[in-house]
Amino acid sequence: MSHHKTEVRDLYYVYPDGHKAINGITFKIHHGESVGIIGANGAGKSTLLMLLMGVLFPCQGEVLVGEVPVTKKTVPVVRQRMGMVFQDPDDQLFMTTVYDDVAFGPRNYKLEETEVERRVHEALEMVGILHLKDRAPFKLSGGEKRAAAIASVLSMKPDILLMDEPTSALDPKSRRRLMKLLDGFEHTKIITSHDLDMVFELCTRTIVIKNGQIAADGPTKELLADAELMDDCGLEMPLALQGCPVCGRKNG
Amino acid sequence: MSHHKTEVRDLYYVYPDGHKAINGITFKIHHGESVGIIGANGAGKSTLLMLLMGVLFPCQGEVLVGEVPVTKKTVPVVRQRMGMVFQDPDDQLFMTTVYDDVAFGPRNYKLEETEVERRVHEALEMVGILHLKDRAPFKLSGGEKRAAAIASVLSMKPDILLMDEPTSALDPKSRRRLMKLLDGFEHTKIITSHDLDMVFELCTRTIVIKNGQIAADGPTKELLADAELMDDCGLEMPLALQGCPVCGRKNG
Amino acid sequence: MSNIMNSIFDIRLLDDLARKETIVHRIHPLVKFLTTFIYLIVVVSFGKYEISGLLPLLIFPVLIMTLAELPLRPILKRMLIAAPFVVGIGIMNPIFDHQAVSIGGLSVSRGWITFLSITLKSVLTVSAALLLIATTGMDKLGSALRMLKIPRLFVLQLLLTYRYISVLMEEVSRVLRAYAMRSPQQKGVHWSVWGSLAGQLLIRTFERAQRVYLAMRLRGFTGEYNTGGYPGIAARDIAYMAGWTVFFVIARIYNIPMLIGSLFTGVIL
Amino acid sequence: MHMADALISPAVGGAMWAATTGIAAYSIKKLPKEMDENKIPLMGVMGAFVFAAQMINFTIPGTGSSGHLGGGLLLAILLGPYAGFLTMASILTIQALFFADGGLLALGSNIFNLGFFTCFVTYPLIYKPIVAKGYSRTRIFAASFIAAIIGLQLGAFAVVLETLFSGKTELPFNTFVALMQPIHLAIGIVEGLVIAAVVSFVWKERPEIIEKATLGKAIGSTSIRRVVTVLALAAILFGGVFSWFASSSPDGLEWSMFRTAGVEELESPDGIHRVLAAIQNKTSFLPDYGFKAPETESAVTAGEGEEGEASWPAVNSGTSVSGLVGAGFTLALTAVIGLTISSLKKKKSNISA
Ligand SMILES: Nc1ncnc2c1ncn2[C@@H]1O[C@H](COP(=O)(O)OP(=O)(O)OP(=O)(O)O)[C@@H](O)[C@H]1O
Ligand SMILES: Nc1ncnc2c1ncn2[C@@H]1O[C@H](COP(=O)(O)OP(=O)(O)OP(=O)(O)O)[C@@H](O)[C@H]1O
Ligand SMILES: [Mg+2]
Ligand SMILES: [Mg+2]
Repeated sequence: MSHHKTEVRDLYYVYPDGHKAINGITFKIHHGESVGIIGANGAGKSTLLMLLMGVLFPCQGEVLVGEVPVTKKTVPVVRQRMGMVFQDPDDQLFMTTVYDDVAFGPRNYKLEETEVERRVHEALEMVGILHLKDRAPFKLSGGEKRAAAIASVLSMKPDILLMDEPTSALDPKSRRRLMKLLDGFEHTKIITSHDLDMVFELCTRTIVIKNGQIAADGPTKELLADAELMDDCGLEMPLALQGCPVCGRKNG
Repeated sequence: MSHHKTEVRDLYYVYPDGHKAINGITFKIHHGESVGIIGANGAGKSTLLMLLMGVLFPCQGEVLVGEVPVTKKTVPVVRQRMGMVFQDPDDQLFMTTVYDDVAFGPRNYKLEETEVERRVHEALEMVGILHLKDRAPFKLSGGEKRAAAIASVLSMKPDILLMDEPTSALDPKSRRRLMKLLDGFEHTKIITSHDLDMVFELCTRTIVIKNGQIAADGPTKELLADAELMDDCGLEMPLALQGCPVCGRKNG
Repeated sequence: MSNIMNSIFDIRLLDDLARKETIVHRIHPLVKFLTTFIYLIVVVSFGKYEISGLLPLLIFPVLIMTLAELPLRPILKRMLIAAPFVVGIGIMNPIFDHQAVSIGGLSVSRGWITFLSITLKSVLTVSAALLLIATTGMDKLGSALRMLKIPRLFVLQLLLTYRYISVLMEEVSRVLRAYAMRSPQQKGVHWSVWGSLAGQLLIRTFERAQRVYLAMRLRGFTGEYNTGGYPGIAARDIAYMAGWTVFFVIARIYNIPMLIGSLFTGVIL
Repeated sequence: MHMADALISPAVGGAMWAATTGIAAYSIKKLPKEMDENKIPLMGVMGAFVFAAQMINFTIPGTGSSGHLGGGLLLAILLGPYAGFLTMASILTIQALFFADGGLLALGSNIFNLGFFTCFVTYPLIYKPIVAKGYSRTRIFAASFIAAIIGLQLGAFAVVLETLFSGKTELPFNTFVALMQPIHLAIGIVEGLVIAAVVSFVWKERPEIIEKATLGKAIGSTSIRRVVTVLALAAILFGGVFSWFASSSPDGLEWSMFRTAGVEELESPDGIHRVLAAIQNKTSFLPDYGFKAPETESAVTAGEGEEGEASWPAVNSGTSVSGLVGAGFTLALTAVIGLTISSLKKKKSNISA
């Protein structure tokens, strides 16, 4: 299924104020992979996601989504394939009802209203909040908002799901529910997070970013257990891997 | 040191829209204790903190800080003893430099400028950001902002530190640094969080809230290891206690 | 502070009420909107010495409130809060207009009549606006505006403002809370902090707006605001509007209480 | 200083609605096409910001005075006059609906009073010329401060005019002006200082937000001709009306205004009362009371209005008695209808439950 491949070739990005946020990144993500992108605050994770989505355009290098290079021209097509879930769901839920929010994307692609309705129902059911469809987003709880934000992206039937810190501010149960939901999504997933335990459970592959460059790229289980690498990149091993109070093991 | 005791007696709070957020809570926190307040989204943790700080006033019951009941009249005195760190440091830093922000509280208490300066330096040193004192707070990174927010509260020399979700959005290293910092603070600490691993490491005592009532109150190590209790309250055991990849232990 | 909290409750309350399912809620939003407008025009067209003629018009809010099963208390509370300016202006009348009028043998200053008339009009107009939103909701009202051919740019912008009001009010109230925490015994924000406090809030808002725009663009937004189809106007909607309009016009032309009163006094005397 | 529905007459309300709609339509047309899509969220979210920020209480210590953030000018500075005006319109619409500030009929006037003067008078004529020479702290401060104060003064004066033209309340013009203008000067000074502080801060930290909005293509260059047109309009509106008032005798001001405008008579029950007196006499079961027909004002001349005025208090007591009885009966009937329906509803829901 090479048409869903996401590829980044020698990417550089400099913010207008001169800050070099991405300094030569190259990787290839295949269809169905779930990839965690981790790194310290300010490493460049969010910037990388924006380059993938065609929100920003690289100063050098290119991004290819299913063989199509992401340029100003191809962006509308590429975006239909990619869905991005923001860190703050309030930024993403801008309509007055959950239904309208989830229908926003499909309507913009000029689908029939019956098809729109089908998709909205499907998406809301998938995240388990069909009963909230007529509610106003500002009255939802944090977890419900997050679910609605995901539904608003799922209704566009993306092949690739990008998420920026999806578990922040959720209580442990809601976090678990979200992780289960994401686990069930069979397309490509690219997730950035400081919740390394979530990355550990959800992603088979991890890319570690440091100062806008790739510090490591490989199987999650290996990278996250590498205490030295983690420490070097301003990170820490997932808590589940750290000292076990039963067997007394310390630091992996 | 009974004068730093914080006591809550049969507290009830109903939001003006009729939502019963706190339904009969009673506890006593002694000087120097570090207490975690945990519970699912919407359990009433933030509401409880606001009642302690005299931001909200109870509909029934009372809050006593060092034998003084918190009322509209006593609030200025009580607040000098309590420092609250908000979930989003952006809400808390409103001056143009870190120095001014940290000096804001002491200046309002009409202290001598030399004393103000002493306090500011002390507070900034304590959180390790003295070098940032002339920077604009809104241009700092997430972790630095959090530290500045804590310093702005420490400069008021509180006997009791209240924090609402202090570790959210921090990368693992910054989170660890913050935890070390809090561990060094010898006065009373009351912390609400969904980061149960942080509570596990930092608090000796935990109060579990469910639907505005106390579901459990006791030593952290016992409560957080009680899988049934955690599950019942929309929580989960800390990740460090869940399945250890080395000894293969499952669920505590 | 409590002011902001109350405003958040008000918006939430009205939003909740608008999601009820009653006969009134089911009436077409455009029809409700137009009916309210006709009502308002009729109410304000009464002169400044009018009281009795206005009374029959009370039936409109009363009927809507009962049929839509709306709670009386919060709506009354809102009306009182809205009153100060109107009362402030109204109360000038007894001062400037002393001419005495005799009503039922009692001598009353004409200014007081004007004052009463203004107060009554205030009650009627304020309740009409609140009831419109409490039985329609902002989203449906938006679609009514679209049907009136109000440009979509304006409607979308209006809905966005509505959507983000509660987000930003909560943000503002958190900032004020943090401020109050470190400045006991201050009623408001000290001038030395005006610029940085409000300015930082503004910059954050600006950044949020950019993220919102980004989120919209990522979902295919190109400046077009696509809504679903509009519900059609049914016979019952037309009947609703026609019924009320006829009543309003009758109430405007004939002083109903006076008719009733004359009938009564005529019978009794 | 929201104009309220209860104080406005249909004629004034309608006229202001027309004016506001016209300006709004013009503004929408002027918003450059390619800027639309990114401005919409900015307008929406900024509108919400102004709404929320208006609840912050800014105080000047020691003086007891405090103020709030004024919306119109700030929005014009941030978004340009066209987007600023439209945003102000939606803020006021929401306030009218949810907070009963003003009202739906008075909405046109409120948008005009708070949006037009700031976005289309003080912004282009005061703020822009001052900062046109280049941005500096002092210029930004002076520009926003002066523009805010004058904008509010104009708005307050418009409220006075609209209220008087509506004729729903009895306030001599000079008293009203003497009351409104100084109060709004005090409010305006604090408001001006707040706006100046905010704009200066934002300019210092994120200059592009302030500079782009004012100089960017989004607004288009304000041609000299347009400035002159706006100036002339404002001059006619205010200079003209104001000097005309000033030249009349103070006491007679109000009544002469009503007579000239023909607004008061339009609604005045007294004039109509006389006109319809003859008809009433034929309807015997309605002793001595007039139906009021709203559309008969053409028959009423100014002189009759004056006379009607004088004859008003002479309404005979029999009429008032039937009025009072009828009023009581109407109220009782209304209450009975309300109570019956709600108790029926309760019963129904009890049965179904
Ligand atoms: N608009 C901007 N202009 C200039 N520099 C920017 C801008 N946005 C981000 N940066 C800088 O680029 C770098 C990368 O930022 P980015 O937001 O991608 O980090 P991140 O890895 O997502 O961090 P976090 O974990 O805190 O979300 C940071 O140093 C940041 O300060
Ligand atoms: N201003 C408000 N008006 C009405 N209800 C409110 C308000 N603030 C909070 N609530 C409700 O009170 C309950 C407790 O809220 P609170 O914010 O204390 O929860 P919390 O435990 O802090 O949750 P979280 O973990 O999500 O921060 C929730 O059900 C919430 O919806
Ligand atoms: Mg990021
Ligand atoms: Mg909370």
